[in-house]
Amino acid sequence: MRYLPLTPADRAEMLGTIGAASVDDLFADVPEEARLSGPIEGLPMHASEMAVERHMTKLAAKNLSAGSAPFFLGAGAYRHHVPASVDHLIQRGEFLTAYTPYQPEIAQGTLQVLFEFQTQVARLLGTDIANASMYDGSTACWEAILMAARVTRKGKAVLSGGLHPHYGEVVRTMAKFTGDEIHSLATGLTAEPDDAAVIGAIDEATSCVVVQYPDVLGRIPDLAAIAEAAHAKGALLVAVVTEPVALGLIEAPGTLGADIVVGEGQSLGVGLQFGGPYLGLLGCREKFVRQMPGRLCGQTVDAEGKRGFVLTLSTREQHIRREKATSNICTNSGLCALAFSIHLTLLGGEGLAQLAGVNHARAQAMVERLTRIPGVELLNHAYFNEATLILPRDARDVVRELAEREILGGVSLSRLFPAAEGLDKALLVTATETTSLEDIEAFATELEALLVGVPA
Amino acid sequence: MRYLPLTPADRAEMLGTIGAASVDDLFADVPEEARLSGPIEGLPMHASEMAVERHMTKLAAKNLSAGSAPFFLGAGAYRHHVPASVDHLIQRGEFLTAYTPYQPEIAQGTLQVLFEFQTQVARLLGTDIANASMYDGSTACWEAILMAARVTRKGKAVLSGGLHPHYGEVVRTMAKFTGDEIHSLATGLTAEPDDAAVIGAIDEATSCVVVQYPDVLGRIPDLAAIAEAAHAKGALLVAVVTEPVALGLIEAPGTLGADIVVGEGQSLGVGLQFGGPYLGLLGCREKFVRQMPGRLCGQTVDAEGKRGFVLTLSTREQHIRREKATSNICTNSGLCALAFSIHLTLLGGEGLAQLAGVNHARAQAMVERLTRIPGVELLNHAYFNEATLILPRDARDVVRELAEREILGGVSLSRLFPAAEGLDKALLVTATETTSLEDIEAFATELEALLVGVPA
Amino acid sequence: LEEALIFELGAKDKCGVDFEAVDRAPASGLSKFLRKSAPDLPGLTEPEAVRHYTRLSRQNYAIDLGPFPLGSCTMKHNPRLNETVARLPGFADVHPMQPQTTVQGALEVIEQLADWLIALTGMASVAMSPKAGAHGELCGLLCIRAALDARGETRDVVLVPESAHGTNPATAAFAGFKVQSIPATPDGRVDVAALKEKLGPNVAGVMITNPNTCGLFESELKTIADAVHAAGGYVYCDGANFNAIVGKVRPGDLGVDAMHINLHKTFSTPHGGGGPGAGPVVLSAALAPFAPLPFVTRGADGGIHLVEEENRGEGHSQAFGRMVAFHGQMGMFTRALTYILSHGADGLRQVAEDAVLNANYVLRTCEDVLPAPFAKSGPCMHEALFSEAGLAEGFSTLDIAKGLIDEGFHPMTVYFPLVVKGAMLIEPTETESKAGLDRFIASLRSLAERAKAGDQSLHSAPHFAPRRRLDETQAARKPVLVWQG
Amino acid sequence: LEEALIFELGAKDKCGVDFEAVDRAPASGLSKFLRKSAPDLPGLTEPEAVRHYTRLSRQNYAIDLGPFPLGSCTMKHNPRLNETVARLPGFADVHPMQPQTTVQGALEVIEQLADWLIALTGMASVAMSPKAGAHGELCGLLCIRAALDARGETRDVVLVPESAHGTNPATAAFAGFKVQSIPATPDGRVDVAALKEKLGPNVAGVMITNPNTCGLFESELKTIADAVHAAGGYVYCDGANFNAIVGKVRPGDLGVDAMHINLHKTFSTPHGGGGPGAGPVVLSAALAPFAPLPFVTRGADGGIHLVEEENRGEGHSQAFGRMVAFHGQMGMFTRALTYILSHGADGLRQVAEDAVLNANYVLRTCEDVLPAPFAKSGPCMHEALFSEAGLAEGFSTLDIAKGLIDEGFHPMTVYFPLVVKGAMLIEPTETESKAGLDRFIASLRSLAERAKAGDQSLHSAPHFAPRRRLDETQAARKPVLVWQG
Repeated sequence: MRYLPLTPADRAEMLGTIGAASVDDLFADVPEEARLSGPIEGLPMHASEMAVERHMTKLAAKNLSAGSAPFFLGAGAYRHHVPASVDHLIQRGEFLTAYTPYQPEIAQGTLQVLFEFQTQVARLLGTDIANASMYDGSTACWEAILMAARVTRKGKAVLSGGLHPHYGEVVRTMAKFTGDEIHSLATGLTAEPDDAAVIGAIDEATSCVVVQYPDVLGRIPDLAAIAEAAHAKGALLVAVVTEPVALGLIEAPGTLGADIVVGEGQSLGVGLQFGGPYLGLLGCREKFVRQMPGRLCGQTVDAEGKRGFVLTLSTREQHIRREKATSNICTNSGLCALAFSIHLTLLGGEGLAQLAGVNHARAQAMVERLTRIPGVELLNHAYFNEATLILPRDARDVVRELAEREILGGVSLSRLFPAAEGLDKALLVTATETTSLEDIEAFATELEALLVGVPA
Repeated sequence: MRYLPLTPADRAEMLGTIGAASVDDLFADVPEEARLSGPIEGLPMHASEMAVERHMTKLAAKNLSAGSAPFFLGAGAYRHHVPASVDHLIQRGEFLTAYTPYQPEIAQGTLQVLFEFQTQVARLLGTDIANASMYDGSTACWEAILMAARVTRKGKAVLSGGLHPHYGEVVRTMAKFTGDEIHSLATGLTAEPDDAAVIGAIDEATSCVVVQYPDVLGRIPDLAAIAEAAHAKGALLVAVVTEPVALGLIEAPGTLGADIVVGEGQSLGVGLQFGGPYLGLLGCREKFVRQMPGRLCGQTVDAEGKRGFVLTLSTREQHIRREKATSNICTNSGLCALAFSIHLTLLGGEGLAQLAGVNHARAQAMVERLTRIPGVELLNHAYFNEATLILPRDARDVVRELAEREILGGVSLSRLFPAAEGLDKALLVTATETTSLEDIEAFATELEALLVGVPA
Repeated sequence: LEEALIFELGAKDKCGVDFEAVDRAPASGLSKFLRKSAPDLPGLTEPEAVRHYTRLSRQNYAIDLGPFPLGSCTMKHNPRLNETVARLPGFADVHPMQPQTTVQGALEVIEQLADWLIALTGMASVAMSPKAGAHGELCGLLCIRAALDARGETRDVVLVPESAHGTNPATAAFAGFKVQSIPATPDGRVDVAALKEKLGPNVAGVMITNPNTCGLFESELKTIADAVHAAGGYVYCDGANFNAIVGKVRPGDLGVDAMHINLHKTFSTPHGGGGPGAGPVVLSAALAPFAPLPFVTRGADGGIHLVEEENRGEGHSQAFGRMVAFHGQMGMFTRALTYILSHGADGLRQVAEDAVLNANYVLRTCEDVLPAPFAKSGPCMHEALFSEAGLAEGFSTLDIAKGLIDEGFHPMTVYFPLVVKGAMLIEPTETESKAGLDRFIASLRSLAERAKAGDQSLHSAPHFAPRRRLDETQAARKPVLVWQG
Repeated sequence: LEEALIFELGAKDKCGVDFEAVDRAPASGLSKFLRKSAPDLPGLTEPEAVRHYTRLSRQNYAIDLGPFPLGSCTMKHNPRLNETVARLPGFADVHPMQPQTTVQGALEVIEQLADWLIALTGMASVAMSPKAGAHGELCGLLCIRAALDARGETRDVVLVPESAHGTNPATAAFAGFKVQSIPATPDGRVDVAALKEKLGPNVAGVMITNPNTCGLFESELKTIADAVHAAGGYVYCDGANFNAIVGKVRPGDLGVDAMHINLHKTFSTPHGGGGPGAGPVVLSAALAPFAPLPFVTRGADGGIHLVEEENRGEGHSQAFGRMVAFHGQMGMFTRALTYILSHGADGLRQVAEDAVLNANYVLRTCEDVLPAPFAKSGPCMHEALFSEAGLAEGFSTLDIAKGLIDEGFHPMTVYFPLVVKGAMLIEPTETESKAGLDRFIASLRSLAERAKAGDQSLHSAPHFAPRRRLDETQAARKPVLVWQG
């Protein structure tokens, strides 16, 4: 086996040193009846690198990859161009195969990256501080609700109907067990987001309102107004950003008054990967620092007075505090955070603004072209890089039929919200800088063929 | 531009420091009439990474890559499976972007690799010593002939008809200008290589005989006999190995009496790459060391007595010796040598023997299957992983027709030797560990269809 | 080894990315949302960025540089083939909500990995979506809650041994349980009698780590499981140490109801400086119906289907909900499956054997210089536990740990498990060579001798790392979490 | 920083590769050739190999770690996109002798790169196959020999300036010419009068580097070229420094007949610790017919065709032969073309401007502490030349160079060109930032001051490198070129 350095001679010598007759002696504490006498039956034996690569390549080839077809999906996972240097750098063994930086003297590389990451995230989200990343946006969203409850000592969260339905499901699932109260607003096909309903749902028992920005239909809520209403009732505004590239063009949630901002960082550096691993972003006001979940990196000095970085405030965490921890989380999304940070460093502020501009321009081109098709209408009043279209037919069917024509034509709202009614004809479509005008034209041509019968 | 760190403000400040009004002032020594006033016309302007990647990906997609079709080419360039760790390691910036190790204190990584490489190559070829690699096998072959002339002070080289015709062309091209005498033997379709003709061509004026092992038709010459005959006339035997994997199974040329062994190292670590960059191997007897061409790495100690490595014997080289150098060569194939060395380290001696065994077994399977087709005959008495078949039709046509059916079915001898006669029906076919039995069956099926009209 | 921060190196208007020109204004609807100026984020051109991160990386220790003898954390070699495979466009560049007909290969990866995990553990089912080990623990406990709910019971206590990972009690609390602690016996295992005493109608279940964090196999796990089941509870097994027994023992044969598997520990996905992890949870037949959405099933048509909210009604109505936005850690699944296929059933068995052999080799070659409290309990599994007892006055586990840094090694796990004072938990893993172990053992023995002899220079170790000991107290007292300019 | 050799770490029967089982004996014909035992080569498993090479790599300095201010050697940033592109299977996994219909994309890469090189240099043609700069020089000189042969002339002298790279005279000799040296003027350029004096019926041509190795533009190159042509000779230009003028000046406009282009210097292909290089040679109309095989042409059918031995008869009979087995350095072509397309005509011009700006910045900020012999000759091009004159007794260029290592930089090019005593030739390249240059300048100035003040510690530099000064004399006196056991 190419990964196992012990030779048969090594094994024999080591058993001799140990004083064991065979390796099975070392498993003596396993009850006889639980010990398998040989390899588990029915499974294949070891295989060469070439054979494994072939097998996996065949499986990969069964997927229609986003880069090989006109592609218009978003809904919480975005296809962006990641510079080649990002993947090159995260594959350096010193990053890829490093441990959690509990021994800071020999982990300053990872630690400085996390400190830079925290600062980048805080500036991007418009918050005072940020943590070193979490599992993904959906779990960060739940953690933010728990955190708001700790801060406000209240237990009711109001979820906007514009929140990604998977995020809502995660929250409701967890709350079912913790007993937190979740007030979920309905999702409706209106040109404007449900700001008014959110504001109307806030009461004195409300710990927080959770509002996605832009929302899952691509609409953009007025965070400042919601923040004001929430704060008036002693509640926090938790803003959720699933597309951080948007923040290159529209104002940061923290700047608009959000108290906690969580997000999905996948857009920068990480890639689609069929949904994971991604990385959760979480930033907040400085005064909440000791209620934050997740890993934090802080600046300090070493014994010679040199600047250095360490994991800090670990008294909030499970390995110190056990059942009293702020969260059971034990990891962050370290390597994804590194990729995010490198990508954002390559962009810089002006670059992010430019990237956002290209995204928006492509989305405009997409919307303009698609709404030229008879019967196709734009729902949104405002949008960044994704928007909701109303089709003359069931959108699920259209998506399926488009896939047969090798067009990955967006996400139907009825797939996102299977229990909701009245969303059948709504299609969420997304464009990014990776969307070419040819892609848009191909999409429009096929969509038109499906909708109005023009031969493709 | 993403690769240019100077900002407009930097440029202005630096021009101020320099005391120049504009950057054009710095080009003042270029005659006015030779200065272009703007970007060269008719060429595109800078492009995003994404756009360039798309362009290049489109070009790449116009090629039928070896991995995407049954593939049977060899003839001096072999498709082997390179472990993923090899490419991962050679992409480390410290290897990829390092300079020639002229400053040994900060280049011990590259230098130790070269020292290990030299030792591996010498052991593989069966020679006392080896250099740190050259451009490729064909140029190494010419350098060996020059070296033999320096050692023997004679100027006539005899080339076996089994030498790769490109190598022969390189030698004849260069000799035309240097005035060395080259006696090239004809290439004929015999089951045995032309050992007898080689031996017969040696005279007192002969500096060396150049014999490929296995030869370009896949036959295996009797190096020991040729060495004996050469040495009897004061000539050297230069053995040429285009497929180093063969040396896992058959005896090393140096062990059989070759005085200089050159080779193409591409098979290990490097990949096909449409012909380059590859790496030339050159090993020889220790007593010839000061007549060697190319870079050499040697062991020494540092000021504290620690073992270390340096480039050495550079008094043979152009940067010291200028017009009196043993060669004008200024580089080696450093990164390819690294890849070769890592791959060989992953294999080890027993692994190389195993790999060679798999190659030979696949070639046997290929030969057995293809010669079951009526009219197809094996030429060779012995072969390693490639062999010459005699077809009932013109082999060039067959190769072309196979390509139309997406089978890369070997190299016709008439493409290799366009000037020779009587080779029209000969086809050189190769199998390696990457050749599956399904590939062989697909090849045989299509070949049979072409040759005897069985429907594919 | 100094490297400035990007905030000191970069500029907002520097950029390492070029864009295609766009000359259209934002759509009118967006105008009131536009930010006044670009975000205040430093940019670097590519040459500067490559240099910054390359230089930073060199301040890290990593598996590619040397061993991490971290008990219970299992830092093993990360095969490079796994990285290559994970980057195939068919895996790396597919969207989680593409039509299912266009992602059959991705679903098949999940199915194949699930099949292997089920076969290797002898369990009925597996929930693939948890994002990390602790998330898997949570998933397992929520399955237990859901099963209890289905039975109409409200048991609210979970029993956790003293020696457990911190995530166990934290997760139990996070899932809404009360935690009660179970002591260890003097030989380093769960006190079965004490455990049985606590069983009762309030006990939802127990969380047991096996092999446990003292490096021992819990020989009586089956007995415990039978007792827990008889009392109406469930058995959660912390699978952090599954690498010690993979291919040799199936937890399902020992009565386990749920166990998470840290893919990076047992199946070599990269640790990445702290994540991302992946924590699939295998489930017994009793808990399988409660597994969260989404999951994959193979239909009668041979196609693989996702079960999500919309089709949970079709026989999956007991699924307890959803834990993550999409399907889990696909990028880790491809790597883990690649690793598993590379080893095969025979190779995985060899993995466990070599991991255990290496640990016993360390135990037996060091127990004369460092007390090994449970060395008499028999062979250890994949990790060897030592204590600081016997070091000179004022010397502790921390000195040995920091001393190892100067010897070129990462420290072992220290001060864990809590049941041993000054614990040093050493796990070599199966990917260390004998020669490498011999070097480590020589260093460890030398440090033990120095600490016994009172060598004061150990107190100031490390001396040869990128940084000397860092002031963690200052960091926590006045946290500086973002760059201050 | 010690790392054992593979011969000390590995074993012949250790292996980091698994094979599919084969159980057939070698074919009978092979039996007499079989070796008695496997080659005596050390093997390592993958974990051991990854660690060995990772650790070794860390003993290297590299562009990814800091600047290489190497005059005439041009170490610039290597974009990572280039590496990604070169590894596309359509480029990396095609065989050089595949049927041409199956490699049209590869041939198109060669054609596109050729078109750019021709456009950027203003020449008639380009020979793509030379494997490195020196090989390109050889190609150019052989074209000249072939052209002279075609004219029936046997001119055997090549004129080479004193300041030339060593490869120039070596190549001329290798191509069968006699070398005559041309002096430099006091302002650092070719002495045109002296050159003209040497012209005559024996002179095949001149080899001139422009910009030259003193970092100056040879303003009279056109004059020289006219004189050489009038005397029946050809002008070879060493293109090592083309990066200083790319997009700004076309050598073809200056009368050059042949010039090699080091793709790594001007077009960023990686240096790789010493290679592989790639040295396409652009040719004037006078030399174009003699370019070696193989090369590509676009046919009337729109397809791209290879011209090789078999079809040279079709209008290419003057091709002088073949220099390499296949088509040249395809892997470098894909990288260079990627770089060129990334920059475009505007970006390449900026490359030259920034390279020259950076060099002049170094020249003008350091000329007060280090003598710059040609600083009065006007602006430098992409490199600045200093001398050791004025250092304290016993201090030399070598001390400054080794001192730079301790400051975290690679030394500059030293003792070259030969026309300046103790030359220090500094080329920052365009991919260094101003902040980075300022740090380098500060270090260089500080070292110059220390060497003037007689700081003895400089003699033993470097102090902070993986090795102290190495004994090169011992290495050469008793060469140890292979491991001795």
